[in-house]
Amino acid sequence: MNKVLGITLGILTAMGGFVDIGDIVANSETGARFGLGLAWAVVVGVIGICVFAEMAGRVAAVSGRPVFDLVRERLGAKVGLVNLLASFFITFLTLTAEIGGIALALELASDVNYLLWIPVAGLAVWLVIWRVKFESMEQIFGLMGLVLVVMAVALWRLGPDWSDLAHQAAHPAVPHGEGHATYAFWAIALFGAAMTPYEVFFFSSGAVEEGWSRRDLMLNKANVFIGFPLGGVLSLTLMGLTAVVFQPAAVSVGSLSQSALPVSLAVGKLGLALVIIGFFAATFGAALETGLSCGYTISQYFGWPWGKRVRPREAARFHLLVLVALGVAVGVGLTAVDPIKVTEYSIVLSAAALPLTYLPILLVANDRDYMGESANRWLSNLLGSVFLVVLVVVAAVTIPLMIVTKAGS
Amino acid sequence: MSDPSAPPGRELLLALQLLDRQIVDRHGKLAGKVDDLEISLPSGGGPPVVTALLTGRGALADRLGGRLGRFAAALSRRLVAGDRERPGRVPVSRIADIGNHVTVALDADEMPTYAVEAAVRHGIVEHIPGSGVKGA
Amino acid sequence: MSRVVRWLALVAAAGTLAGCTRIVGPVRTAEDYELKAASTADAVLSGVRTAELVVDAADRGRAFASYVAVALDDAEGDASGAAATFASLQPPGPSSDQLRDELDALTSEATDALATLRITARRGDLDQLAAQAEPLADIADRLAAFSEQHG
Amino acid sequence: MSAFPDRLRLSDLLGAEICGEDGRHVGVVHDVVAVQAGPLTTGFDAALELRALMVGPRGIRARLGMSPAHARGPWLARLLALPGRQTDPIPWSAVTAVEPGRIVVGAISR
Repeated sequence: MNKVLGITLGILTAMGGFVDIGDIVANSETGARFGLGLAWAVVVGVIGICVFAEMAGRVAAVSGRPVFDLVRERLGAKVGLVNLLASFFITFLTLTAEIGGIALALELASDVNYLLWIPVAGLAVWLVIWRVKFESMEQIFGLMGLVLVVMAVALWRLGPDWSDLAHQAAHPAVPHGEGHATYAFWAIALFGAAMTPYEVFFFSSGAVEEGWSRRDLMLNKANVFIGFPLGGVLSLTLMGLTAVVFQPAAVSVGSLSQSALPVSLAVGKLGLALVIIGFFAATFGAALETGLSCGYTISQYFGWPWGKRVRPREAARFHLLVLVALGVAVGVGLTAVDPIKVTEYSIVLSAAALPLTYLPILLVANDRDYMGESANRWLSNLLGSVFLVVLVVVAAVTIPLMIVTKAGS
Repeated sequence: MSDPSAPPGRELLLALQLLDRQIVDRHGKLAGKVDDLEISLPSGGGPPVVTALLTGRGALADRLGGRLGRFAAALSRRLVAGDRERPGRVPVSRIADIGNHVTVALDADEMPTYAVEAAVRHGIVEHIPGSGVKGA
Repeated sequence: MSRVVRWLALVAAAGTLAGCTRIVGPVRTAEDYELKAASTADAVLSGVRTAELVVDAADRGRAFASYVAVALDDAEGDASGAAATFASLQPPGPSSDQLRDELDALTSEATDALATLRITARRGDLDQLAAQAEPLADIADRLAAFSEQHG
Repeated sequence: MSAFPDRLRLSDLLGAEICGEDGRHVGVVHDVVAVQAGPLTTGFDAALELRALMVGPRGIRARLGMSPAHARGPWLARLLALPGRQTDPIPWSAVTAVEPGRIVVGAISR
């Protein structure tokens, strides 16, 4: 039975990890601004995260060692520590954005100001991390997020000119009035939203939490190649919706309420309710993942007991880390910093920091001592190397682009 | 790590295969990392030997050196009660196996790094209801 | 060793700082000012068009009250935010004052209309929205024309 | 084996400079080879004897304290893992003195 449940790890990782506030914001904004001209960036991001997560999941299953345990070993304590600080900061920034996302989703359903929802969201996320079992956590939020399929229904009902959409996606071009730098910035934002590091911290730690072993390697592939592409399709659907509804009306997207509008127009109240529930589930799932990842990263670097498969009192420092991270994230949220802005920075900085954790995993996945015959074969290494180049280039250009385009404005 | 119970004479690269490895106690509980190794000269002569794993209590901080190290050392001094001069030592004789991680024939709470974990457990975590129960 | 670590930390910090503080360059020339006026018009237009779509959804019974109120509030927030940012800019010379007054009139007309809609929606009177939203179409056209002319 | 401190740490050896008795720079310690001279659990401490020093160029890798150049994987990943050219290991028997940050080795039969 555990194997079937294992599938939900992929679905939650996709739902929570892939479709999170970063994807909702990035795909909504780029759809309204560039139509499907940036769809390719999502596709590249999806392939990238599949390659990365499959390797990390395989390494975790075979060696029982999650990402940050290996980062320290492979890069040494010093570079590992710098890597840890950067990855923790970005994961924490993403956690803050996700909690803002939950609050915004609850605001849509209640018309109660999102600031009031932020502490409630923080407490709810902590309670689930503290009390709910790993597998049931996956199923609840993984499957709840599936209601986002209503977006596909909405796009179909809008009856767009499918050949035009396909043409836009197939022939990406910078629309007039937009700078190339801004176009490149948003390509990186989409790529960063699709390939965020915390997804891999969560996925590889989840594999250890669920006690995967060599027997689960097929499950690992199924999880990766079902979960992440599913998230990618939903992101592209959202991009299509805002392209069809907002781009012709020269509307730029800057709030979660706009992201839900196309579904409301196309499907009505039921659709609107479902998409809001979907936004809530996706951001809540992602908040769980980033909250846990705040604990995973530091605990795995220092070798402290971690994870949900042991009683909370047997992983005291891990749970303290998660509690403090959630508390500070709520504090930052309450400063009324715009959650959409925090999200944009978190996905772009994620893109910049990816090589830090990608390289060690690529090395370990090739280490016969560790992996035996499960080491990378030529295809994983070919794709692995291609994405290594992509990640290093993205990391090099992200910060300068962020400055030049004033974060894509 | 092809064969953990390899006959004596098995070669080991200390930095790659021992340093920074996860330490696991006899019940499989995680118990810190190999932050450094203690090497001594046996009294009876012969080549130096690794006499202990060093873990916790600023062993990592000493090794980092530079500003990062001093910062970490100051942090760990504040966190860790008890004598700070001697880093946590696990004699080599207590090592049960060296594989993907290092298994020691000890209980986690006998480990030097346990002090901080215990402080956080008794100080904070145990006061939160449900800390003793696995997730529902 | 600490040199390399210090360098890495410096780069990360600089990047984050630079990214977070939205470096808004001062507006010097009339030409810059005109471009800024056009982009403000675009932003206010976006808020107005969003409101039109929300009212359309509400009018056709496709959205419930709490969502309509929040969506209209957001649209008003975007529009008035852009207008306020532009208003806070110092026009470089007297030649820009006429431009400023023209846009100022247009944006306040828009934000007033959006405020009315938001107030009505918060009261739950969704059926009155369509009537109150009638002037939006004309305001939108004039904003689009302004943006086209000065963009 | 006169000049050897009675107790030191692996981190003292790693990254230390190796030079000949004439002061000639040979390289930097990348790793230390030890041999399990007896089953680990017999309780006596003489189980892990130092056997040799893995030597490599000074390079970024050593300065960053990254684990040795056993990076395996596609050539690109190995390139980015900054592995240094690995020279032959120096048997521990050739070591004549260990000082803070420096290891002096006698004649090595090369």
